[in-house]
Amino acid sequence: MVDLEAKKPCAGLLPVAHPGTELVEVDLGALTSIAPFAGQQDAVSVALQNAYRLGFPAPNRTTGTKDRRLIWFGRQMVLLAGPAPAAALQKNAALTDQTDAWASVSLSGNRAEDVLARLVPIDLRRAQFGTGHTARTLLGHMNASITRTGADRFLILVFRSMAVTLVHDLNQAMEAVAARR
Amino acid sequence: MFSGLRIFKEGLTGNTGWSPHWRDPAPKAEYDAVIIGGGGHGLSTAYYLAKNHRMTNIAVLEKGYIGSGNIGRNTTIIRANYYLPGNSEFYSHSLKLWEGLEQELNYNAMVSQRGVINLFHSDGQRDAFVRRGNAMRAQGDDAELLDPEGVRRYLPYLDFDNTRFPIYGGLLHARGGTARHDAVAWGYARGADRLGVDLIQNCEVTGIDIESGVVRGVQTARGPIKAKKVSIVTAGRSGQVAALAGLRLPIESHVLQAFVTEGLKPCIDHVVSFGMGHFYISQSDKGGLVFGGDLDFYASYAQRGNLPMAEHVMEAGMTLMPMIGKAKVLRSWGGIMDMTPDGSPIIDKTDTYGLFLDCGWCYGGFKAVPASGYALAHLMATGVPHETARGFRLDRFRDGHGLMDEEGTGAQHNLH
Amino acid sequence: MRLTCPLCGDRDRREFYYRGAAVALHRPAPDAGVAAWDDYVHLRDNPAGETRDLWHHEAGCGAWLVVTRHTVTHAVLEVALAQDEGAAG
Amino acid sequence: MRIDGKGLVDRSSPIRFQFDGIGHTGFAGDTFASALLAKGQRLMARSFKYHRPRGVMTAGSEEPNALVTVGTGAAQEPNLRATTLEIYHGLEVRSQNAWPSLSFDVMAVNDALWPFLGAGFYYKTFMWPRSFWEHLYEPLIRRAAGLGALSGQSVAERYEKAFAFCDLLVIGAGPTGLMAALTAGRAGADVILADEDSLPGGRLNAERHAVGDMAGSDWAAQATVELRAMPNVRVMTRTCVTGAYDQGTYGALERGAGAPQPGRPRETFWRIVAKRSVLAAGALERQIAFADNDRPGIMTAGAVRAYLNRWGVAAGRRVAVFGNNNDAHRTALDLRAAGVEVVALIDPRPKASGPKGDFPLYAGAMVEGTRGWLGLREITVKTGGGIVRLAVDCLAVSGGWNPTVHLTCHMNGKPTWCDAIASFVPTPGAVPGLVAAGACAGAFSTAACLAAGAQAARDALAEIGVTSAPPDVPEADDTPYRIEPFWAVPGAGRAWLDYQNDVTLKDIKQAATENFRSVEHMKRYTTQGMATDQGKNSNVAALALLADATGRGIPETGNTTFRPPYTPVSIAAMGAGGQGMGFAPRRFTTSHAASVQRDAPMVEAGLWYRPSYFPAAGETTWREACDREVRLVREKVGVCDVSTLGKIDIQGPDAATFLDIVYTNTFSTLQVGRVRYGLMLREDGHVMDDGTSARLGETHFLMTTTTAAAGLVLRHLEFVHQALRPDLDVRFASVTEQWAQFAVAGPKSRTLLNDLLDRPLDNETWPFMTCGPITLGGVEGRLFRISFSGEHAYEIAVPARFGASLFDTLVARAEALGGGAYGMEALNVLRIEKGHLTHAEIHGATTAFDIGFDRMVSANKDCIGKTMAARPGLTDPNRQQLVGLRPLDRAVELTAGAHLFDRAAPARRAHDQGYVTSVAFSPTLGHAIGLGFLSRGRDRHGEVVRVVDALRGKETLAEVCPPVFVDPQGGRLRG
Repeated sequence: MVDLEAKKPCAGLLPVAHPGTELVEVDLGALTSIAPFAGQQDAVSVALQNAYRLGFPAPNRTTGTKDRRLIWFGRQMVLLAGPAPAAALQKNAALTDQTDAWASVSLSGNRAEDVLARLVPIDLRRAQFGTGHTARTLLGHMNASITRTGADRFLILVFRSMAVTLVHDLNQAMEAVAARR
Repeated sequence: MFSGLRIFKEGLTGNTGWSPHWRDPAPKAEYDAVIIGGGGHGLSTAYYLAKNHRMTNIAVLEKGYIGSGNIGRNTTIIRANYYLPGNSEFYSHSLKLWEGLEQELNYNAMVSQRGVINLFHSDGQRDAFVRRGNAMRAQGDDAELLDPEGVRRYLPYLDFDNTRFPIYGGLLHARGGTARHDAVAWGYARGADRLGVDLIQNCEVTGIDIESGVVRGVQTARGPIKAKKVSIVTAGRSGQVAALAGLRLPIESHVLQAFVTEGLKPCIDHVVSFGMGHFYISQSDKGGLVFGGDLDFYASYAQRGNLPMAEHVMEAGMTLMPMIGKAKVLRSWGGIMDMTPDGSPIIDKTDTYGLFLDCGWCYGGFKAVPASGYALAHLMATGVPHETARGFRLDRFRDGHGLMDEEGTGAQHNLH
Repeated sequence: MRLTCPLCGDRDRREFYYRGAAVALHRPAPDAGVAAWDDYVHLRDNPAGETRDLWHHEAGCGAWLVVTRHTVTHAVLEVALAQDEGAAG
Repeated sequence: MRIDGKGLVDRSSPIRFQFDGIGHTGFAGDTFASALLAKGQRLMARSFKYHRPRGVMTAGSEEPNALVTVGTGAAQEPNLRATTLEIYHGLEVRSQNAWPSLSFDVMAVNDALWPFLGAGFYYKTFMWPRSFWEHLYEPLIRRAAGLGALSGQSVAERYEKAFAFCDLLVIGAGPTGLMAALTAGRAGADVILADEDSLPGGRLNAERHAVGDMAGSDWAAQATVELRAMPNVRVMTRTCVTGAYDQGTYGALERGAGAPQPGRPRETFWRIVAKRSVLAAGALERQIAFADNDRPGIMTAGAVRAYLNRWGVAAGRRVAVFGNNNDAHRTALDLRAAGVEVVALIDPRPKASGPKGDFPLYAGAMVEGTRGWLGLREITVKTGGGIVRLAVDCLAVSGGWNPTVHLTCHMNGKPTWCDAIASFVPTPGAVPGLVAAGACAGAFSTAACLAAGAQAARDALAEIGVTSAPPDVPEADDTPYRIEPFWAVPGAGRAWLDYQNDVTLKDIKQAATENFRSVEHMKRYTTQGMATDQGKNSNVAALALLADATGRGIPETGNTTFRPPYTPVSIAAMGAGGQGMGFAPRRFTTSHAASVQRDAPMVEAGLWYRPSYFPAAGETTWREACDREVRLVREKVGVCDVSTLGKIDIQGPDAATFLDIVYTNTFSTLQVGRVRYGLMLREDGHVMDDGTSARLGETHFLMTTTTAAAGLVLRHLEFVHQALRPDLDVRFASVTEQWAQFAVAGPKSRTLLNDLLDRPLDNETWPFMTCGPITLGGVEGRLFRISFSGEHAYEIAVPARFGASLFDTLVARAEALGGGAYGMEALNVLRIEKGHLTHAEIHGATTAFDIGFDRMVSANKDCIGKTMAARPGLTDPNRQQLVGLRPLDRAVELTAGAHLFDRAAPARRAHDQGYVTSVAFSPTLGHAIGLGFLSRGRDRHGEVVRVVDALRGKETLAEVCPPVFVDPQGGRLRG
């Protein structure tokens, strides 16, 4: 028998804080990508509604709250964050466990937008990218999922193996922004 | 005749004795051969037709001014470091021609054999470069394998300690180097002109006349011109010109950017290329760092580059040799590259009798200028391919024989 | 250059991978013959003007896109999902 | 000379700085140029070719002469413009391109040799003897050329890049730009106002014009305050928009202000995306060509006014003004008003009537020559009444103003010639979404600029659906700009056009004589316009003079193309983030820390890091460790992290059908719980990648790819699905990162696993090429009985959070069984012994036929690449085919990259038969082995070939053999 110990992607790397911004690792619970099969999106939507009272998010949007959230995750795919996937989803969609595939961090603070403006090639200012908006885009040279979860708070996901680069890039930008005033 | 003595004499007499480097003749009604395109390849073709094959009743038809295409929009590198049969012998020949070019043309094109160093960053890359270096040696060209210490001796300014992809070594090609690109065009132009070739500028070809499968001449902005032989030497516009003859080519046009910095005192003495991202650099005699990277990757005729690729090139420079960081980019430009499915060029006849093609140079066209003209002239004059250019067949893609995919990226035009 | 992804919206060129002419959508039958396959894999119209080509929103939603654009001006005229343009189109 | 009471510098903030070791004091708000001019120092630099003494000519970033070096060590920065370099406490500036000193530069001997150094002289000489070019001429030329020097040290300061988005980008914060930004800002639009200067206002700060009821500079300051207070407006000073790119993208360089500070970026390179933009970049003044017009003290008239009005500095004590337009006349008035002696106002226009002042106006006169080597002493003026010599220390020159059209040309637009201003104006529409307004569009009066800025903003906003109120445009000077083209003073001496590159009118004429008549030819032959100012000061005049020399009009002569960047951009800024590790993301496996702890050297594998080998106590070379690791796998059990291989989850009713399309072999027949090796081709018939795919369920597969090709394969699958077969119902998800996966290989692998797994394995339920779920300690994982090493082996996968823990456990258990961890070196040896392939063999130019896998291309179905793989050239029996190689002398090594020749043939290309792809010392066999490609290789097993590695000076004979060296029947992996 063996007792395996779990380790978080950003263990030992976070949190970090600079004037105006703070970066912490977040535990989103289970992550499951849900890709409805052909013609099944409505059925999946109903199943999601029944299981979690969450609507199937439109492109570039997220639904739900901190504990249970659906994040649009790309073409024909959403990411369920929080609960384990309901069995009812199984027949209408490809479900893939992604719980361990992503490093998840939360960047917050009144300079968070400025920090991300150094790394992300889309307009993340609140007027354009409000709470509940999400995007698949780049952060530096990494593919990322970026979601605004609050007035000055972003949820950022990149591949787990890139956690060191994620923290490095964000930390550098946080320092540079802080040094500006 | 150009010489130091002549400069001295002219200097003493008010520099009043200089004359045009080439004439501006009116087009004749008929030539033995017409070359469409007054770039490096077209001009060298004309020169060698006249010089090697005594064909002097020929014309070069240029849409703009002599040397207005990629001969003036490149990073000026010359080298013979190809490894696949077909390429190997051709570029070897070209380098030999470069080595005697200035004396041949009586024009200082500043051929500078300062050495080309290709860096590698893994065991696998080293093995591939050893394969290449051994092919170069088997061809009779020079190649030397450098270990990291060897690289450090030549290029002490590289970041050996904190770079993303550590330097495992390099392949030194000592006879490679650079040349002053415009002067190559002008030297061939002057040389061809002296041999009687008509260089006709501002003369766009608007049609290619073909009767019963035989080429008869061309229609131009300056009127029709009859010709027994016509060559299309218009890299960057090959598809458009070939379409005038009803040809569809295995070519997609892509922009390749290049950059030059402000003048600096000597700091980079070789041509250096990075193996983990396209980046290559040398320093011009004027002091500017001349560097470039990969294609912009989308089909374009716009002769200008996009920002993401420019940034990528600079990032590569910063990880490899961060001492260049405070050099300032003065100018960027984009050349239009004929990209083929295997990354290698085409010098061949077409199904139309008397119509020839010289195209598909991807981004290796500059170094090929002497040998391309030499080989095309041979083909036009004799009807058979020159021994160094037999591999550049147009039909190799269709039948799969003799593909020269040096990068191993396959039949996607922009990946070479 | 910027492309408007039908799913993600207006995005920087750096998020996209470029493949080549949209001719790749129309794969010949295995027995279509040498010429048809040579056309498909190698030969290109390569217009200096309007063209259709294939891009992948690799750093975005993952959709393959058919982009209609101008190769001289770089004007982007239309962006559509390849899934809607493909075999049917 | 500083004038009391004038200028916008802060006299209460003195600032100490040094130039060539000598201390100076300036004020906050000074540039290096203004501070030195205030001290009466005119000499600041040397020219490029003739090393002529030079002073400051302009007051902006277009400065061609006064280039200096700042800082020492890694912070050394060459080629900074004295005119934009803001002084700060402790600033150390050095002159450049002069030796031994700025005032005595031995290379100035070139100036005496000028008759021999004219346009393109170097194309005509230095050709004999041939070898002298690299060894003598070129080194001499290179040393003499260049401007400042790099330090040779890695950049130590921080640079950064950033993105910004807006409705309206206003480029330039002069009267036009400020008015445009105010108009748009007040309308609520999202605005960025960018200006390269530290102080918004443009020429308003350099002139004495009023705007409304206040001084122009005060109005600019007030407008800036208003703009900064608007939440929808960003005012970006010290930010030069350097390039216009497609779809409203602009590059812009922001300089850090003042002394370098830790953590603070020196420069920021912005990528600004704007729905619309207003170019309000103003205009640049041009010189007039006359003999010796380059001496320190000769400046543009606008610069003289700028130094006077903005910095309170008189550029000389006795100043003459020479200009062909009314604008220049103001210079004399401004100087007089400040109490500076104006020696003469010289206007070549015969009917020029100037302002009345206590200085002589010479109409129809021109400056013919000058004297003063290190600084202007005297000018010679040809007047209607004869030659007049005037003692002056400053000459303000204006040949007219050129609109700053550059950005409008960045997308291949050509500007249009405008006779009224004798210059080029932007061609409307040249950059989609950009409108040029104000001086950069040829409207030169302040009133016209203010009105144009407001209108341009309103028009731009209207296009994107933002309505704005008609702006309240303040009143301002509306004096018409009158000019008669005047390019050069006739005469014999050298008249400079491109100051820095030392291009004179003689050079232009010589180029024309030599038939470099095209403007591009002239530029490239003479280097006119190729200096650091890119011809901003001289191109228009040069092409006017070329037109003259070739008997053409200016429009037919055309112009050269302006390309990005508008002002030079440091590589460190545009390449920010790339230095060191930032060039590409680093990917770490879950076992990384454990490997490092075991002293394993970590090597790059694509973006990943993998352990090379795990040195044991007493081992001094990698080979010792590698050999041991190979043996422990062959004899006991080894553990290797294989998580980096790509893993793609494939689900859907049509998943099996889909795999049959992308793989050459058939997967629809694969049983659930079984694994199959698959080969994937590119459509051109060459091998793309290989790997195993496991059928986890009826409609569920897990595909593995090589580490390097993981992204490429997923993209390919998406392409085949979305573009070619959207009718198939199948979905993909990368799960490379979800699973930590370890190879457990060797005769004791099952023993090891059975100690760990919640349910033990046996050979019947877990034969070779099976897969299934397992649990260990309650953790749900997956097990695959597959083998890259050729041994009885498994790959065990657990969710990545348990990876580190599982690796430790596996290695500890393996060590207890006499085995241990193995790294990439051993992995490579093991696979070569088995003839398994990597990208050394599948390098993109090999076919299934070449590697002996042609029977894996199913005859019963189509697949990607099948048709093209059947081309005659790809199935030619003479192709190079995969073989094994064994050195005849078992004691020698083989080297990868060596080429193969017939035993008796010379090692020349014509006889080249192939090459070695992979080599290893096989501890199992006790000698070197290799894989390679050899022409007709499969038919030549048993033959002896010559293996030549000329690069390493090695050569040996080797026997050709099948490419499987160990256990060709595969008994070990099934046992």
